[in-house]
Amino acid sequence: MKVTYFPGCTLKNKAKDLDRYARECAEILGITLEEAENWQCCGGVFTTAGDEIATKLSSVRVLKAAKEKGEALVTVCSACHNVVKQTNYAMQNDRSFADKVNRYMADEEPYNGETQIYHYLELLRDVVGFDKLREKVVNPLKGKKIGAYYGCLLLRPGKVMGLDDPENPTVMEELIRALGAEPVVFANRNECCGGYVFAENPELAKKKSTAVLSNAKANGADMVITACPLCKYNLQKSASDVPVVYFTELLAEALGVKESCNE
Amino acid sequence: MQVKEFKPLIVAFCCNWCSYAGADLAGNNRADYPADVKIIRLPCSCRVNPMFILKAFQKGADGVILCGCLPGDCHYTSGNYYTRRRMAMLFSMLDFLGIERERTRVEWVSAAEGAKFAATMNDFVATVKALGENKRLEDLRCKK
Amino acid sequence: MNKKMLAEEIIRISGTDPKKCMKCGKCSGSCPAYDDMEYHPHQFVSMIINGNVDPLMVSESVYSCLTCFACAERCPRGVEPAKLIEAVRLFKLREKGKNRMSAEDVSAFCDADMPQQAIVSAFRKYAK
Amino acid sequence: MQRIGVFVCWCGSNIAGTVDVKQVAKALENEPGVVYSTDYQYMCSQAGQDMIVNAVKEHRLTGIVVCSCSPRMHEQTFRKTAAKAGLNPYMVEIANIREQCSWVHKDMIVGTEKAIILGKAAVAKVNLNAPLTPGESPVTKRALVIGGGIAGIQTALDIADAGFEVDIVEKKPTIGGKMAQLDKTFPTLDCAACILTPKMVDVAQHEKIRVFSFSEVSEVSGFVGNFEVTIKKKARYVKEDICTGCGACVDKCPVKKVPNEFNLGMDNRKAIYIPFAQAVPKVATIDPNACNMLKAGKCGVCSKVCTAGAIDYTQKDELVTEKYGAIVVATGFEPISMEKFDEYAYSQSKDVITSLEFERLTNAAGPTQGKLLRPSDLKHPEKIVFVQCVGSRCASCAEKGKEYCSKICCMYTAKHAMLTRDKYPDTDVTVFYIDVRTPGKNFDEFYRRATEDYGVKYIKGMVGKIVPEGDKLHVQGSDLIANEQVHIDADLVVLAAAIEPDKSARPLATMLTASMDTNDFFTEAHPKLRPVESPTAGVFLSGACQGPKDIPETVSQAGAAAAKVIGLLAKDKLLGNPCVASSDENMCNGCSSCANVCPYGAITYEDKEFRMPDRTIQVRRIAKVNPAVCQGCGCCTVTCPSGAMDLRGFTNSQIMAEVDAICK
Repeated sequence: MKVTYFPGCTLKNKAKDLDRYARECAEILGITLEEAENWQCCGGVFTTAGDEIATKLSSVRVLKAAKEKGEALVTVCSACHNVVKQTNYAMQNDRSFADKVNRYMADEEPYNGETQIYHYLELLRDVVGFDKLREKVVNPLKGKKIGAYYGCLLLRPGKVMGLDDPENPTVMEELIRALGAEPVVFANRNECCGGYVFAENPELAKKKSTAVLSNAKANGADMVITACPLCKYNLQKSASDVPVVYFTELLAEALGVKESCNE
Repeated sequence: MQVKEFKPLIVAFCCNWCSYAGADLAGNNRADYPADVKIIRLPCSCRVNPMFILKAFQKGADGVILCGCLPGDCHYTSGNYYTRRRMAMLFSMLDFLGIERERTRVEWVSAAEGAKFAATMNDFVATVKALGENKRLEDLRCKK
Repeated sequence: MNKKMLAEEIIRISGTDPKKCMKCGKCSGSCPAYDDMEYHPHQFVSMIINGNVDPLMVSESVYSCLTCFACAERCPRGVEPAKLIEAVRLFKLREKGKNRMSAEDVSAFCDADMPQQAIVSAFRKYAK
Repeated sequence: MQRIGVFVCWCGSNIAGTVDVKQVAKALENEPGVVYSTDYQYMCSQAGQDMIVNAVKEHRLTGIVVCSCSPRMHEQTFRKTAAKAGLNPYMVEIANIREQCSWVHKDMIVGTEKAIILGKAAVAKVNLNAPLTPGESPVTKRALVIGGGIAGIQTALDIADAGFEVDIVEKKPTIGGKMAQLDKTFPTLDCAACILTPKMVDVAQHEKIRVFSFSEVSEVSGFVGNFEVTIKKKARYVKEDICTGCGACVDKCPVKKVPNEFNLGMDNRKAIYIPFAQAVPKVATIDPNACNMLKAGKCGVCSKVCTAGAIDYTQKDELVTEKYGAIVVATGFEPISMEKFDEYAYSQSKDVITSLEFERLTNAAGPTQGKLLRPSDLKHPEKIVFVQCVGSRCASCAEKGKEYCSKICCMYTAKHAMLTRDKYPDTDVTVFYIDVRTPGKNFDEFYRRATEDYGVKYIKGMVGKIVPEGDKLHVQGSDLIANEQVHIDADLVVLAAAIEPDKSARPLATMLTASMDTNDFFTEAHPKLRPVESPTAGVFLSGACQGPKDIPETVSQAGAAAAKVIGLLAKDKLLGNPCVASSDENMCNGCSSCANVCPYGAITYEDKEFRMPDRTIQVRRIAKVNPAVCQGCGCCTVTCPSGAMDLRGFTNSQIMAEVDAICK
């Protein structure tokens, strides 16, 4: 299966790990991530205001590109995923917004939110299936106790994202289990890491990140995984010593391709 | 030549449980409204076949008003919801036929709303008066 | 623009209806940035309903909101305070010369590990 | 051709003041069918009525038009007068020339003109009237109560005490319902079992009451006075009439780890079990999903120890069909699932519990024998946080919560908080509330006592997040009055979960053709004046199946429903309203449109043979209206595409004739 892949700015730069492992593992699982041509930055944050058009156009372009190829669109970065999915939802449900966007783009065929979007985790769960993934694991992560940190962007707003139960998500826990490790559920897994506020108020970001990791540690996690580069950044700056890695790194390790990826 | 004042002919269909009782209450309270309004009592507003309304127009009525219980208060639970939908259909049909939609009205009047009944009738009669005689649908053969 | 119009404009931009609020306080019970805000999520909602927007326009609170959407997700009435806060912030930023951050500021908080996404997000939040 | 008499009433000066009654009588004299027309001061007086009776006889009248006050006032009077004169009562029509004419118009000329037109319309209608006879149907003098909680129990006892036979169908192995699980009841703090179990015993011993426990209604047919109900008695693998409830089988059963539903899974029961000590009937039940004998054919211990020989592994579900005159729905409520509210960490910590679980924890017959110990480590909790409105008044997401107020939570939370402080004064108890709603006799006083006398801390605000960490629950909430965010490290959190109708209610409503609201609560025939009747004749509502209710309210509604049932069963025959719909079988094409809009389920279809002009026989599907069920709204008549359906007393031609008369 071939899908259109939207890596986003960070995965080309500071979060190369997230990108490299994701592509390699997808191949093993029978999915080719074909990078969208001429993609532009998603914008980082979805502006909820209905009258903001310009900041959402780059997302519409990549969605449209996937539609033209007749493929689903896959993202790995939580932020990209949030922005693209929310934009698509607005294109489907907010008539006046969609009209304005289509008029602005002035293409022949209007876009009305037809593209199917998967987060990489959804791809694993809904397309590959965790049972099949389990079969492909060559290096089960036995004995590791891993906490899954979702943050906000993957889950909220729940109605729009539809990725999982926003208060009790399970997709990463299932992934951890499929890779042979033991998931550690902790309540702060969907609490904010501090987000972009670190730029102005690093203390606040640090406080929030510390609360997340200390809760994970108190519940017995040796390690925390995330899908978001900003979360990872904030968490690593916190006062806690719990290691934070991208979920794709864990996946690559279990599938036995971590070394080859780094060559 | 003396111009005779236009007295519109208004047919009001009222459900027995709410709006007819509301009309009675208007009477009890001596709330005035024009004598142009003639009420026909029905068990429920949903008993009104759109045919009745068209028939009234054909026979020379200048306005038809249909009154039922407030939504949610129908004596038969859901009758007025059907009325509401049927009348929405009828309105679009009247639009299509070119009959001014102001000549037909649906109002919800409860048994406690005598004053509202009278006010509604005053308003409706004034509206129909302003529109003038109904000539589009009336059948001259039906006129005396 | 008078107070009432300002409040109405903010409500329009936000796309939510603050009148649905039943004053339960779950937004402020959920907010992770509560202690760093002068006005708290529930106050945003009630002040906007009452047309009392001026204090919000000059408050730093809009920049403390993490836009984590916990309040919006948990609000039992679908008021989504985060969207109202966002609307006030946008309203401020859209005024001429009201950008809070410029490219020159980036170097002040930038470090070697910082993901690009962080800078992009910060720009979206602090500048138009 | 009718012979119509017109009687114009003066109503003293009420009508005659604005309407020239003589002129009205004279004008109507020449209308088609009118053979006699007169006026009189008070038509409704004895003399006026006698005048009508005499005129009917003298002029051989077949129809009567009375121009008088509203038919809502005196239609019945004049119908009786007509009957006295030997006429069919439905041959009377009233022209409302008082409320809708003389009282609202001031000008004599205008008023008279309108009165004449209204009179003409009435005459036109009577010309098309046909004699109508109300249908009669017999009444089966037995009642069925569906649901054996306090609502069903009270209704059944009240009906049975009036001398009628009652059957209770209860889906669980015992009656008692939710009330049997409660510890104390507000606002008087009686122990629930102390006031409920005597009533359960009364039910068991009442000669007029039969209990079908572990049974469900599977089919309902018929109509008011004549229901036929099929009851499925689920196999309990124990012969109910032989079992003595001694409990020897339960003691010896080797399967010990089945979650105990009665204690909401907080402890275990055996594969063969009696839900609780005071169960009615006190009979054991085998859980086929847990029993080794039923699953694998190995064991049979219970059968060996049962000296009465009551165990029967071969028992099958059994269907019983019974006849009833009235049906009472008392299916009750259940707390909603906390699955979608994991911001409160219900799935993550055993120490986050619902209020019903708290009832079991404090109940002397519960899993901790009434000692307040938290489920995770059986330690005494020192700090308890109660959260109200979990899922109630939640309009943002239908999957998550309920838009309505669950009504009982404020009071039971005050009760829990107060009892905790009373028994364990060292406990720190905090309640988060949005509003405290205590409208009820002695209710607000009760809540105030919780704070003033027992020192329960009430915080106006809501909890946003609960984080279990170590052996503490970190509670983060808002205090709107202090305008601050509060953080409490609690040992136990109790969630006041919203309540919703029992899951069995929806399929039951379909079987009964009883209507429900969007929340699956049964709708009442009138929200104020007929609160215990369903719009479907013969179906009555008792307890929380109609809306959230506390025990005092449930019991009063249960009694009210019983009174309505008794009123129905006391009749030998039911007289219907003759103004009902009927379908012309020659025009009906069996399209089902009418049945789809009928709010009462009065329309059914049958295949009928028709003899065609060419002498062939054709079978066609045609609509049949059950006159005992039809309430005569007429919705079906408008829906009918072929015009087969008409409403007696308000036929299409009658209404058209009125329109004609008015517009002429």
